[in-house]
Amino acid sequence: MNPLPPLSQLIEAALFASNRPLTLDELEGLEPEATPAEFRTALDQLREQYEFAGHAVEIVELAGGYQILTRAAFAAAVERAHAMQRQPRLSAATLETLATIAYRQPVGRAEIEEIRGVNAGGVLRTLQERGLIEVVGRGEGLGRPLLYGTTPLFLELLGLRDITDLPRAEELTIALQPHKVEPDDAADGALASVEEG
Amino acid sequence: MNPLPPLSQLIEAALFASNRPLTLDELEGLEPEATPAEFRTALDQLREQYEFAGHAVEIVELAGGYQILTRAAFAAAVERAHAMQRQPRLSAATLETLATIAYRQPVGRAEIEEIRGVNAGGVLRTLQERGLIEVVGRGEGLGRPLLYGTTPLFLELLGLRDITDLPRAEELTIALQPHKVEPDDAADGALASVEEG
Amino acid sequence: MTTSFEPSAVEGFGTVAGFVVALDGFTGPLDLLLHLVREEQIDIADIPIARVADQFLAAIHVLGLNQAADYLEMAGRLIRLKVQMLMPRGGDDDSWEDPRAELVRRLLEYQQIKEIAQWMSGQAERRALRLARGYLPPPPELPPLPLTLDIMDLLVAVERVITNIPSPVLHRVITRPLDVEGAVRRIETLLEARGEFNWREAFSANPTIVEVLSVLLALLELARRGICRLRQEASFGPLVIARESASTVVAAH
Repeated sequence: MNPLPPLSQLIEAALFASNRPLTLDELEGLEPEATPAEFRTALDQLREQYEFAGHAVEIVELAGGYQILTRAAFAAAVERAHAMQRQPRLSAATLETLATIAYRQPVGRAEIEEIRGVNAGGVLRTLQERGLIEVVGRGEGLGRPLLYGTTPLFLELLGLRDITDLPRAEELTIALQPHKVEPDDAADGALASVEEG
Repeated sequence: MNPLPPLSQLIEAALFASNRPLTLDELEGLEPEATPAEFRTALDQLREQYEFAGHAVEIVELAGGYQILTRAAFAAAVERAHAMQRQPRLSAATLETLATIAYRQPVGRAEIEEIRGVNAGGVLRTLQERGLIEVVGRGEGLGRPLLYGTTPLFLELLGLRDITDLPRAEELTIALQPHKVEPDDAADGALASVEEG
Repeated sequence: MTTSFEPSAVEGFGTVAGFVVALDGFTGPLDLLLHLVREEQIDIADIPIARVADQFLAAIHVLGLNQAADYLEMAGRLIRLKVQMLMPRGGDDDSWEDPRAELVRRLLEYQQIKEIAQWMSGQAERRALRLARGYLPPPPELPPLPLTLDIMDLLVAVERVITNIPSPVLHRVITRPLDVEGAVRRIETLLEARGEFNWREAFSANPTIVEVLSVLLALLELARRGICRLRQEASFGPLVIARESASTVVAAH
């Protein structure tokens, strides 16, 4: 295998210095002379180098960008050596709220609360402060409620390239049925048919 | 060059994921079966691999341990990566605190925390460092708390002439208050409201 | 790591809503309801409302959730449904709208969310096995990037804050200013009239703590000024308040 070409070296240095994925756009700033195609080739060369030389790290496409991560097989040993700390797991309530937002985005607080049957204020705040969701717009209707959507960090957390990596509705045991919730009359049960959609 | 042996892979994964140099002792925790001599050999193999394949990173002995660092020649690329990661936008938490101060100024930390329901220390510092808020006086009462207000830079960024140009100032200033506790026993007369900030 | 979460101060705030999750493993009334339906192996489209409603009420009582608003609201819905199911259907069966339909729809929808949440949890676990770069070199000293800030961001933030203003906690201390002045006047009147009296007589029949404290402070203040003398006949015995003559001011200290 040939030594890494300069552009691959630059990319490696930048990816090593980052703890989040860098997009191709961002990487292109490293060398204004090089074309996007050259960058792609350089990235491939780096990827192949890691693979052929049997490195413990690899280049992963994540949240619309590229990041160097260790291969999953080494996590246990690294953890055993106390070289890293495990992240706290997300609570069930947090995951359910994230799931609701991921599939319904853009979605307002009233609809999230209707779907989960509980007050969502605290969880929404936590998710926002953690940078996993953000306000993406405002809804119609009374008070023009804030609408939430997921962020790139959400994709990173789950290791997804983009939002289409989420299982599609048809793949779920029960298909998702989009419907509109009127914030107020939901409680009094305007009866909706289960068959619709 | 041969592919990296398993012990070198383990070392690479651990050094990559660790946020500090790891001592030989710590590295030995990765594989209890291996001897210190074997670890030293594995480390050398990793070092050589980086060198011969022309990687942008190298293994450095530091503070009694080992660490993977970017070679000095790529400092510029590292700086660029850093610049890419610096968020020109304020986080949701920071923005919320800034908004609270903008509409409630002059306002002390206690009131901000009461309104937002979370500790504000770190965010206040960030906002001060970014030149968006400043101490504008001291409040009455216990400890004469520092009061914060927005700076001319804040107005400049928003393109406002002065603070009264903030949209919906009156309405939002009133809405932006901690919920008051209703006195539970109105009959006993001696109760005063918690109001007046 | 990329996804490392700083333990945020929000956690403490979140526990108000989150205690439900932590204490009993149910994330909300729908979760509990789904659990009951599954446990009984009931057809979700044909829930025996009367039975499930009773079980739900019993469960929230046992779990101590009968104070939680979200659970109470669901309990209310179930009871209403139970009543609706008992009402005569009237007319032909075809036009009858099953009052349970909305609940069934919500349960199915919630079941999906749980399924997705579970998938996401597994995905996050798999992702967590892949470690990102742990060491990041200290950032270079660069002039700060020009900040982008616009008025829409700010307005959205304000309204988010307003929506999320926490409700006051139950044990919040309510400022009830002591009325020392009033107590002083009352005691002075008593001293004028009686010369000596038991301290219990200085307050109303059912005094509040605030009132007791006010009187106590007033007494200490009057004693300091040499206007009255405080005497206690026995330890823990009642306090006797006596008028002080101007000549013995010093002794009052």
